[in-house]
Amino acid sequence: MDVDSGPSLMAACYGAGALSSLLLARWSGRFALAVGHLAALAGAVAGVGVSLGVLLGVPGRTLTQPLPVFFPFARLSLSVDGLSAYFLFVISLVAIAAAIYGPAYLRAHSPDAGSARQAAQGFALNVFLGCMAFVCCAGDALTFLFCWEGMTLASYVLVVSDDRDGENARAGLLYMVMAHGGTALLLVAFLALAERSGAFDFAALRMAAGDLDPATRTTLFFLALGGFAVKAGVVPLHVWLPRAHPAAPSHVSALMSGVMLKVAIYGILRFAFDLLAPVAGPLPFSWGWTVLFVGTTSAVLGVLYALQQHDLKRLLAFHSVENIGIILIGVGLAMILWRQEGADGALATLALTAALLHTVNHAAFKGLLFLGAGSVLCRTHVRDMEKLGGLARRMPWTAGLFLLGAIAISALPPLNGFVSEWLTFQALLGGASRFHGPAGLVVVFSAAMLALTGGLAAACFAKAFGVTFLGRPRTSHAEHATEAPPSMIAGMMWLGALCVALGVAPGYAVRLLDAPTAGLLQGPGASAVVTARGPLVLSTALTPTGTAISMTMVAGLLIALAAIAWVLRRGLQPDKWRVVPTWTCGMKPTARFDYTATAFAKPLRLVFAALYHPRREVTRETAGTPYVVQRIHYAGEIVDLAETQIYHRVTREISAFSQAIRARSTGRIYGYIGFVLGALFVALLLFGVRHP
Amino acid sequence: MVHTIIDDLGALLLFTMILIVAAGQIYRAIYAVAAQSLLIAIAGGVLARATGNVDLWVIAGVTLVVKATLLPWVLHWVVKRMNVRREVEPVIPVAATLALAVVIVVVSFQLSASLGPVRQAITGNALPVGITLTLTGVLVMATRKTALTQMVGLFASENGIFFTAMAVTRGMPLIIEIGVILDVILAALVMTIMVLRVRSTVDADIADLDRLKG
Amino acid sequence: MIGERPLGLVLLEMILLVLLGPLVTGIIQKIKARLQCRQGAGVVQPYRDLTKLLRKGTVQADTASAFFRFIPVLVLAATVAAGALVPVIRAGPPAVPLGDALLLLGLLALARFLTAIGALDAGGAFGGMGASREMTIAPLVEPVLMMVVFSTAIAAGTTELGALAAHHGTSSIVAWRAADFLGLAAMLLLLPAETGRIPVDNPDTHLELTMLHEGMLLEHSGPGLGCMVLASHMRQIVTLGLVAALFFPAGPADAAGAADLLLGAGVFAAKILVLATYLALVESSYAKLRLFRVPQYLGVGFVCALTALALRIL
Amino acid sequence: MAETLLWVLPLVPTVTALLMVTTRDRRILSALDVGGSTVLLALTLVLAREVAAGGPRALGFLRVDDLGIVFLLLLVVLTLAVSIYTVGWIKQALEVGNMKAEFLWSYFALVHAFVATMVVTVLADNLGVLWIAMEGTTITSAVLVGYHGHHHGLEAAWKYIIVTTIGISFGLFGTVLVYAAAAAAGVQGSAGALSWSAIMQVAPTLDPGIVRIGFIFVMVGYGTKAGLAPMHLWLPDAHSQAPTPVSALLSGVLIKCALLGIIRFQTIAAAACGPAFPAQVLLVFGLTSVVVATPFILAQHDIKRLLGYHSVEHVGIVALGLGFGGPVGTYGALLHVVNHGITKALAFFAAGNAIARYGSRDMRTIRGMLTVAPIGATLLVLAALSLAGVPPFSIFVSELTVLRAGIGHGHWVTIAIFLVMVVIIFAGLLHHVGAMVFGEPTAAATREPEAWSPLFGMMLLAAIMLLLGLTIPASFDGLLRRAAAIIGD
Repeated sequence: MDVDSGPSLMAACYGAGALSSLLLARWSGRFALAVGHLAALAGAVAGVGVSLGVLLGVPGRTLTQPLPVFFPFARLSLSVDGLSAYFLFVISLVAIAAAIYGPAYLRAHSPDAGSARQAAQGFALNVFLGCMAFVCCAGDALTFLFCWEGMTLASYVLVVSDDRDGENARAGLLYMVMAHGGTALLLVAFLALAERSGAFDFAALRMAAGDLDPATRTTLFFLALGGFAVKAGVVPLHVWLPRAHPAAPSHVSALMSGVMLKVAIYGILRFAFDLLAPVAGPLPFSWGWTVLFVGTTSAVLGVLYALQQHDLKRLLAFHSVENIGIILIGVGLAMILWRQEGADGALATLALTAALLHTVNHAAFKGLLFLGAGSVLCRTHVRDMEKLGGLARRMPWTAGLFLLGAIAISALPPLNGFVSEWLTFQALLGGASRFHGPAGLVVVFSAAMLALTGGLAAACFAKAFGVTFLGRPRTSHAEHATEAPPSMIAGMMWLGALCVALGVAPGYAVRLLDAPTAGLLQGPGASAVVTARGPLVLSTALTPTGTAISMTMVAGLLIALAAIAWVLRRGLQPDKWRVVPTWTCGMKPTARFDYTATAFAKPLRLVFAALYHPRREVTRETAGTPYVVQRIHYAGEIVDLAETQIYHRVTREISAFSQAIRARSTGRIYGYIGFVLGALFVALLLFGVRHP
Repeated sequence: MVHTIIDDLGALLLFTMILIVAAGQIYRAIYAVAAQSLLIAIAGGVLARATGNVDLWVIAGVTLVVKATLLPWVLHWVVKRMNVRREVEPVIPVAATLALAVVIVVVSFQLSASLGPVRQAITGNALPVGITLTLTGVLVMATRKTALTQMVGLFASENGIFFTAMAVTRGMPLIIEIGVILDVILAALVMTIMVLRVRSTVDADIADLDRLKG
Repeated sequence: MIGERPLGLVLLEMILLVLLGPLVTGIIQKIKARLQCRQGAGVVQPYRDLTKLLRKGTVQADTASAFFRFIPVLVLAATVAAGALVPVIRAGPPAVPLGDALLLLGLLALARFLTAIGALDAGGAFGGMGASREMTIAPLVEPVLMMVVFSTAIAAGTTELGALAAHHGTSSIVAWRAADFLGLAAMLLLLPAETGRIPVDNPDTHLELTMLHEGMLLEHSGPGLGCMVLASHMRQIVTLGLVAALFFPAGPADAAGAADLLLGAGVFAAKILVLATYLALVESSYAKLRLFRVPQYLGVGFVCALTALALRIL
Repeated sequence: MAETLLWVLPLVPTVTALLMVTTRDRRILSALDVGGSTVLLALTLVLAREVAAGGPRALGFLRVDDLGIVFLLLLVVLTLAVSIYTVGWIKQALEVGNMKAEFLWSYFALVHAFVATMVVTVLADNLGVLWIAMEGTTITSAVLVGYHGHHHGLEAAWKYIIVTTIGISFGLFGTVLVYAAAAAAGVQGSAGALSWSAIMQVAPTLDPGIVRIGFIFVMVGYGTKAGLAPMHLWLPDAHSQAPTPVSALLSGVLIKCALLGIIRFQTIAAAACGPAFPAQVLLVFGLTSVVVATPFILAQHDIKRLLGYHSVEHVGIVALGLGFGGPVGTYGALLHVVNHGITKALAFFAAGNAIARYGSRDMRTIRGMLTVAPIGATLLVLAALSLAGVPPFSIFVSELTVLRAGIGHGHWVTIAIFLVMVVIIFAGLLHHVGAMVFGEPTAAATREPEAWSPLFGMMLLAAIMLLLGLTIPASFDGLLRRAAAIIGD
């Protein structure tokens, strides 16, 4: 099967899926849903095929296809180079899981959904996947923008279509508006280049960017960065993210959090290293440092806010902010180091490798976690952890897979999260030893922040997993939960397997990174830098001694030791095995003894109080004397600084202003006439007299 | 020769305009606008004799019939038929309106002075006078509350346009002028109907309605 | 070129650490007892406890899930695996790519994470409390540890402990620069936190006001508890070994003969002994901090580490 | 052939209007309505082909070039869509009692008279005729605006006719001045001095001073008719009070006809005083319109007023495109004229459906439309998204083109303000529409199934909207290019 026909095959699958789910819905909603998701699955598989074909094919090969002339003023085309192929690969991996998981979830989560809604969801899902895939494959600005907006629009439809709750509509609104603002920035950046080149295709834009003056170049970069940062959910532009992502159906949340944000990363890379990059010499100083800074900030703030969420999906959404931050740290470092005299290509390549590897890793485990949260949701219809608990005994598969994802996202060995963070650390170390003075200190500081992030993530997921799945069920929702249907488990299994594989044998994934890294940085490929000592060993040859770890060996060691310990434990133990209630100082244990999420996160809430502005109110009902307390009611919440300090203020000001204006406006006709007369008068004074 | 006559007529037109602005009673405004139209007709005649352009005679005649007699009569009839209050109700004091009118005069003369020689295009002071009449007419509409005064203002400002149009060398093409006048009549008709309609349905002056806003 | 440590040696060192782990605890307890003018239990007491636990039966909470019984095993495995990364007898990078400081910290974090999960599994208030506090302290400790590691690693350009040790090997105390002293200070401040001792944690009590780590072990029993306890011994000696490798990398880097190996072992023992004494001194001369004072305490360590880095880089 | 079409075209709607007088039966009237519009469309297509083949044609006062064809096409397509929509709408209006069966003929007759005047406006070559036709549109449409006869309608109609008549008279003054300049420049034949094509021959030799003042008068005058701020105040009143089909015509076509008037004079002014001057004026008015419309869109409760203010914004965008100038800017402006016409008509239709269903124009009572009228709600959302400039809908393309021109000419400040306003307006619009479409329906909602003929008319427009958003056919592109060349060269 030829790779060249791949894109058209993909388009065909997604298109067919979209149409069929529209048309078949009249006949049978369920059937339409199934067909739509099957088509999506086919499209995703085709996507994997195309991307692998490009990534493992002839090095430096770019797959280009002209599109029919839709607009006379622009030549549209697809072009799949290493970078595009890699992101297409990531997208398709998660898309497979979502397509497997989707139908059963939608049926289980909203059995009463009308056929119209199901049609909309099937349609939107296919459009969403297709647009994401083709944003990365776009060979010109116009295709990029169309798919970009199509992506936003489709995901918006999915968000608002999930249920008729007003909350979703609001979340969708915020999402749509911010995305639109971002697109406006992108529009300006693209058009400024297109105006200079007179054409829209990337090759022409590249040429046009060749002879930009530094100021314009940097302005355009920051415009684009702003546009993509909104989509990527970088602090403080993240406000929409924790509202919109949880509102969508869970497999769509997985796609939005796991993949859609990455498309923004793709855009940043495309602009920084490809379109706007100067012909020779390093990137302007300000670019990389800005990206590094926002990356670090997003990582820390993202996880700190995630820590205080009790809504499972919202918590996961905030973690996406964190992980995007981690990716951006790598990207920023690569931008700083690229073509720096003194720095050989290896270091930049290492940083970029770390970023790209974390991209796929985050896609895998975040997808897995959202799917897990989804199956909890569709069985209990509760998103608030405080109302869950004890699910590990009721949905063991879901629990196990969720735990896997939790370990992975907490960057703990031997799973994939650790690998990419390790690489990021190595890159930071290299950067730190490369830069002397404050710059180096900044690099090291962001390394420390990265460590803090990892620790907090671990804490957060100890809470998320523990409170949701362990202990006793706190409500009847959790009491009567049952295991999710097999197709959903299968979808999660796929991503779980990816997490393990990418963690234990990352070297093989690194091979896929050769094309993008070498193509983007025109330096050594990823595997030349990272897996010089064989695919099973990750090594950084930054110094003669270098550093090397073998995740495979670590995993083997762990398994062997665990086996030994297990034998030790079973072997020495006489079969005395008693099951008794938990020790609660002799009282009869109930679910109320369990530590709640709020309680678990309280110490950190107090440690970082300066950031949270926590608000708590405790009302106690006493029986006459203050010493006998009958009931205590506790309510606490924390605020998102960006939200309260920026967004609420701005929206309030604007709407107040508009109200005031509107209230002032007169309905009297002589007022109208006065305005006309005044306009004429002013215009005559302004333009009437001849200007010398 | 013609220039001087046109200029004198222009001065008279300005005077009638001031009368309209200053008119405290609706009847006076109507009479003033009728007089103004009469002056326009005279100007048409003068220009016709000067240039020997037959069209201008026709136009002068039509103006005399329609604008100097018919429309004022209609307005008069309306005012009598529906017993509206005779006083015009100024939005801002008449003195202030007059001051604004003066500003308009100054600006429009200044403007046409800045144009340099337009003699070969437009006769005499017709341009500044025309601008003044047009703007002041609209000014009257913008500063009066009753519908009829606004119609008066409208006719006044159209007189200004006509004056300039006539003063243009060789006048405007006849057919156009006729069309314009027909449109004016039609508009006046529709407006009158509306005024009467509102007066009959809700007993209010149509120009006073201000439910629609914002 | 420094001689590499063969796989056999690495495993030998690991086993050595496992065997010595409880002893260190015993020694610390003994010293503490003496400092408190008590006779105290013998230094081999921890071994006795362990054997006793391994022989006992298991009592499991009825709410615990299937994960619960695997937790101790995994925790022990992770901690022991961490032990494989510490150079004990000889400096120099291992022949097999196992020796990275970040990996070591990662494995310790994994053990801690699993412990917290196990504590939450039984679903009592104590477990949750312990887990919550442990997971509060840990994120604050890890960045500082990371910076200390970096402060030495930047010079060497690697985070491989063996290689670091080899790189430092020549430099003795007299050759130290200010950065090293500050780094060591930070490390010494962190040591009690990482080993779960006063003034951050109190290993000797299950009193709910003071406990962190012990609280998480409440629901474990018998061999399971044994594994957890062994794991905490192991964690302690591994941490000490980390400090030794980072700051006192004495011991021949290219030794081959048995005599050298013995010498290395002896030197290592001496280093561990010194650090153990330090821990004992601290424990018996300070009171436990309130939980919300701990961040300030760690903040001092953070500043030290940051200054060390600054001195190293600028 | 084409010459005959020139005088046949205005005749078609006139005759249709006269035929209306003969009958009282609703079905026949609707049939006449649709039939007349179809014939008009067919003839226009023929004319368009003729012109595309053989260039501009002139006949007396009338003349048709590619520029005119663009506006003519928009006009006739919308007329047909309106006719189709009216079939179902009038039925419903009769049931509710908004219309009286015995006066139905007058409504249809007026609509077609209105269309006839607009056709003349588009085809007029003689600037005087242009003015007469423009005033004609005002009179006919004013009667239509006040057609319902309740005093809100009359108030709107009064404001509409008075304010636009003032504007128009300014326009006449400007015309007179340009005529004076042309006459002075010695264009032969007294009527010739008013003929646009004749004036364009000698435009560079005109007295720039007079033309300058003339253009300002025309800009403000016809700008009032086009709804440019700050002369726009009548527009939301009129467009919200008129019967829905008429609103669609007013917003979709009429203000575009006024724009055509402005464009005609812009070309003259550009030739006489240099292109910079009219561009400057257009930019100022365009930006003012975009900025002024924003707060009123945000804080609006009446759905039709909301759409009215949107027309103000979009006319502003067209003016900006013309102001940015150059082939790209003009092309974008013309494309935007068409796109906005189609989309806005669709939006008004959808709004009309919602109003009919909920019996209120207050957006706070329109809720959960998606459940009671899924198709209508979807069309409303599509129209709103297109108005907000989201691909793959048509307006995105034209806004992109206009933006491109602006960036190309380096109007950074204008672009910045424009984009900020567009995003804010987007937020406001989506907020309103989202609230209307999603959520639980209010008690006011009638649950009867959706009538088909309105939906058909809307789907026709939606199809065009989507088509123009996804591609620009080569023939249409050529038309626009030639039209832009007429303005821009």
